[in-house]
Amino acid sequence: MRIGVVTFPGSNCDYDCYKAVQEALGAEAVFLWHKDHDLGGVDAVFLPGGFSYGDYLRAGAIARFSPIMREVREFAERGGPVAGICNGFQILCEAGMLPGALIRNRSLRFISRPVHIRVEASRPPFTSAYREGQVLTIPVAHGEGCYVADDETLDRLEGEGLVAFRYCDAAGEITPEANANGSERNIAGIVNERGNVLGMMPHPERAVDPLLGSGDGAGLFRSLAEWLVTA
Amino acid sequence: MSEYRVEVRVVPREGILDPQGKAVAGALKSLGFGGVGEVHVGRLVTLGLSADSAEAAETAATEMCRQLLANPVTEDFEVRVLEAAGR
Amino acid sequence: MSEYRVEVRVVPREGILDPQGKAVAGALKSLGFGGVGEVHVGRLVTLGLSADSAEAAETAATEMCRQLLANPVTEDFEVRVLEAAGR
Amino acid sequence: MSEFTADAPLPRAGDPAITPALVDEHGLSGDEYESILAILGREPTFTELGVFSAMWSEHCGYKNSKPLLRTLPTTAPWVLQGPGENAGVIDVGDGLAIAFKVESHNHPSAVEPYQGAATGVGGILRDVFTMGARPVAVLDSLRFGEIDGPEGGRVRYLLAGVVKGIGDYGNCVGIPTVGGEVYFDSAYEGNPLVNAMAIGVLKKEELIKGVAEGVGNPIMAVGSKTGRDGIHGATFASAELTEENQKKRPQVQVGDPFTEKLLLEASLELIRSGHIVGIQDMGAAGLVSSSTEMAARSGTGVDIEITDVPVREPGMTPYEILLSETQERMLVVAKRGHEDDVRAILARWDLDAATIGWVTDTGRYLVRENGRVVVDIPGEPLVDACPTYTREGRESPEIARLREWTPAELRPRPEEADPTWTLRQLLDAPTIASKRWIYEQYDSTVRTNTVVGPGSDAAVIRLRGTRKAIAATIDCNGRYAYLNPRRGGRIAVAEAARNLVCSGARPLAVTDNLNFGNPLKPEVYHQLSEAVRGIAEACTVLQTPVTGGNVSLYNENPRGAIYPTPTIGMVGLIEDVAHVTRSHFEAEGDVIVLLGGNTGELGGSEYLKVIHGLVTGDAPAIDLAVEAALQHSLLEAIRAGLVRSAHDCAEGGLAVALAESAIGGGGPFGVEVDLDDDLPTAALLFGEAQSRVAVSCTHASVDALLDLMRRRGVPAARIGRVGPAGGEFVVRTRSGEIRAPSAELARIYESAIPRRMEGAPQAVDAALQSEVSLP
Ligand SMILES: Nc1ncnc2c1ncn2[C@@H]1O[C@H](COP(=O)(O)OP(=O)(O)O)[C@@H](O)[C@H]1O
Ligand SMILES: [Mg+2]
Repeated sequence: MRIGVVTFPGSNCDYDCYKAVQEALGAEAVFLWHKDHDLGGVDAVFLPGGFSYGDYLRAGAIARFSPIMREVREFAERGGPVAGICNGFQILCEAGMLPGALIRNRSLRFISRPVHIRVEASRPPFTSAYREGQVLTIPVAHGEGCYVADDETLDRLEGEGLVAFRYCDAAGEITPEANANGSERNIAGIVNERGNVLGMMPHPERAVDPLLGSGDGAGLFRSLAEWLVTA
Repeated sequence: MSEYRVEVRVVPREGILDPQGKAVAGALKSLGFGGVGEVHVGRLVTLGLSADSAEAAETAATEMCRQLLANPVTEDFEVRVLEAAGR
Repeated sequence: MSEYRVEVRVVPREGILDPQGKAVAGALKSLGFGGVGEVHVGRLVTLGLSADSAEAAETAATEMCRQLLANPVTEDFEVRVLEAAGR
Repeated sequence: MSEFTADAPLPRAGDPAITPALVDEHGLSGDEYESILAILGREPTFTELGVFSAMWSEHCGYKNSKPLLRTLPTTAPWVLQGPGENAGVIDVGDGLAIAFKVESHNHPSAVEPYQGAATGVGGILRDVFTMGARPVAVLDSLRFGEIDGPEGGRVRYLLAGVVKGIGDYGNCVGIPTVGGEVYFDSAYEGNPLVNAMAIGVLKKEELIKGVAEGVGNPIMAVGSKTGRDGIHGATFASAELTEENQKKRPQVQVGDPFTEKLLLEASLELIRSGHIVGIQDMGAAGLVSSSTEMAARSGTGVDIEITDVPVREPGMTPYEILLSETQERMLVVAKRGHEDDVRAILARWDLDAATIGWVTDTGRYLVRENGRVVVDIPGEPLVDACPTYTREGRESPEIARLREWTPAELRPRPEEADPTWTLRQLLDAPTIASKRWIYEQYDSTVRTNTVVGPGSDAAVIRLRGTRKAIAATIDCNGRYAYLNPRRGGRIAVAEAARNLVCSGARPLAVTDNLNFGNPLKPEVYHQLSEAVRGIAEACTVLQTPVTGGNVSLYNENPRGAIYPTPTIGMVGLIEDVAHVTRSHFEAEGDVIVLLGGNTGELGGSEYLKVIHGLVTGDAPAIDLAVEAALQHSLLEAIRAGLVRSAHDCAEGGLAVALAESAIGGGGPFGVEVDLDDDLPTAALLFGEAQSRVAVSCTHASVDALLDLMRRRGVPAARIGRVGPAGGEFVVRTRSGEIRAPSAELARIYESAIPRRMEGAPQAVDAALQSEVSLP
């Protein structure tokens, strides 16, 4: 099992992701450079958090043109698992690989804190190790994480069970107070129709070691590991 | 080839959440400004562009918006080619 | 009292580093757009404003820029009052 | 390598003539100008005058503070690099070392809070990674005017702008901001303080210095192109903030954290590559100070061709290029013949490098413009002959009088009959209240090493691949230093160390930021010299040498000097992450033990300020031997596993400390405490006596804990127990009682700053105006 972690100029969670893959997924992790033209035969790809190209103009707007993104798109079209975390989610939306967009938090402030998210769909390759309705504690750290899309898109995402995570309170209730960044319908993460492309704002790679406050993110990496051995 | 100053106006699409616009409206009211209605905060991109004609410049800039300067999901844009920047 | 649409353009002051403009210029070039010169990214604030006259609207908007919409240290601004928004 | 020419530089066309007025404008005294003439043996050119004025400014030359700084203890077996380098470095074992330093950006932040604070973080990060260390944490120490005061609007704008500036920069570069402090007091109106501290980790063998060694080695400019940013920023930072230069508004420096991130990665790669011999940030006074300091450290000279420096704007003069403070630039001395390897590494990160000169053996600071010499100064005197002054110090009699105040003079307010009311007032005071609104704008968990982030006594960062962690804090109570500078200096050090020990760490070393007023005023110089004396005394007793720091003088507003504010940043080592301890209660039924003795002191307390509008009395007494005993014993107890939580008593005294311990963590917990000291209730509950820590422990370990303290001669008293989550907060004295639902106290503590900031137009203002230049 080899897992690729893409480094864009300005990525700053690439190393965290790399370590999480080794520690929580127990797989070989390799860095993929944004200028690369192949994925070096990896079995899954992570687009990590950070501020690619400074997030200038719009988060993820410039990164999506990196040479590596063509490979990532084709890999995803062949059904390969691709997860975008935080800035990675923003890049996937900008690249049109996931619907909708991430705009400035309603508070206009950057938010950094552990939040509760509810698992909305337990499915491979990324969330099968979780129970549906399970409440996770995972840190968020972003200034542009407010998920928006037009109503049909939102209805379709919900109708087809493509919402992966929602912001919730400790009891798992979906409330406005629990909606960390003001996202439409408390959406914290979504997948594409095939389910092999995931985008989420919270940082599972920061929640794989209880010493740092929570181990709830490990399930995402375990799900992927299971899927890769059976696939 | 002549030099043009092109101005690209990118504004949040009608009906899409505009947290900045909302916040600014609120702030203006609490600063005591009366008669303030809808407020929207967008982006203004100005660029120097050398092209064969104003039309060519406009076509290029429009393509830049499609590809990069505006987000098709959340933003509308408008391109204006200004008088050839004297150079 | 009539309704005006006011447009406020805020741009980084001449000579001040504009990292965002730099990044966008770079991106446009690497996308293969030719002839791109200086790029600057500013803010475009549009607001509905009811005032007695276009002059009054302009005065108010200018004051809004001073107090809120523009940074006196790093930015320049320009206020334009557009045709009374038909309402 | 270009030939060395001997002919003296001629003035350039368009250079102003050197007049006394011009010399004065450059902040140089008549005597200083005389020594310049002596050093050169001729009149300086305009460019040379600029060079001297930058190098001999307070900021670079430490004119007024050097003699005092020499009195600080700076050595210990674990100190690898003391003051004088870009950052101090200490050994933490396992082949690892910690580089850390604090820097102020007070004046730039007063003019443009967002950019001022952002570029402050950028500068301190560069100081750390130019030592070969990867930055792992940032802390910030902030001072503003009264948020509720007449200047409240400006204060909100400054607070929102500074916090967003620090956040946007650190968040983008990807370094967690894990701790800090904020005080609000009218003394800082018009002159906020913004101090930022950065900490980095390196392998001992990868330590590199800012040196220009090896005659013939190329000097390369790396990173952003040079523009006209903040020209004379360094001298500006050393001049009083008057209405005048408020209006003058020197070009503010704009931060580009994205370029900084690229520089960070490229620099660390360069340092490991072995292609370079030295590297330094082009910080204050840009190219001049970096090149002269690098040469001075290695006793070499430099020969720079100014037209080879990549510039952002046309028509820049040598004067402007030398003094520009454009951010995100580094000066690198490469190994001769390795320029292309250096360029290759930088190109990978989309950065350019230009060879702008050479290291020479002439010891001279030589700058050319198209080969023609425009600056030719002997390097050694330029750096070391900077005149230093021991000014006259005299305490202001008013302050001496304030110290004579005693609690006996106090007229209690009727509401104080119920100390619960008093506690509510204090928990709602911005200086005491939760800083969550601030630190939640900082990414505190990126890099996945943050064991304890903001919200406890000190931050804790694990050292991957070991059982160890480092703890860090930054502290200073300027009001104490105002009332009694020597005690204030001692207490700042003692509180910082106490915060580290409460977290399970052994304090190792200090970086200090001396924020003071105009040193030419005898009462200010008195504060400076006395505070430094206090710091030196405490650092000696607590064995925490000073490895570096920063001096920021002329912090004055039209109404006078700020409180003397000697901010102390401190780093400590946790031998085993199992020892990590937090300030919050952890479980119902745990026993609460107070270490240290209560006194009747009220002087300089937050209580006097908030409840009575008084800043008076003497700062709390502090016995450094007692403090040391407390800290050693507490650390011993923590390592023995006897302690569940530990929180030092600081602003607001024992009652606030207990409330903070109850509110945080899994709580809010109820509390059941009885205090039978024979002291007035207000003094007992809210007095700020030093050397006290409120700890909690299990029933099983309380006897062992008390016994250990008895053997160590540390006063320790069992004062109560932790109640159920959501329970009542009850603290009884002989004559009074605090009683309130802990949830209500938590609400007051948590909402104090948000309710003052939410929807405040100034907050929106700050949020907006960053849009143009930063994400
Ligand atoms: N400006 C700030 N940035 C980050 N964290 C902060 C800031 N101000 C306060 N904090 C955090 O809030 C907590 C309380 O701060 P403080 O009252 O100074 O604690 P103490 O009195 O124990 O030093 C600490 O964990 C501190 O790190
Ligand atoms: Mg403190």
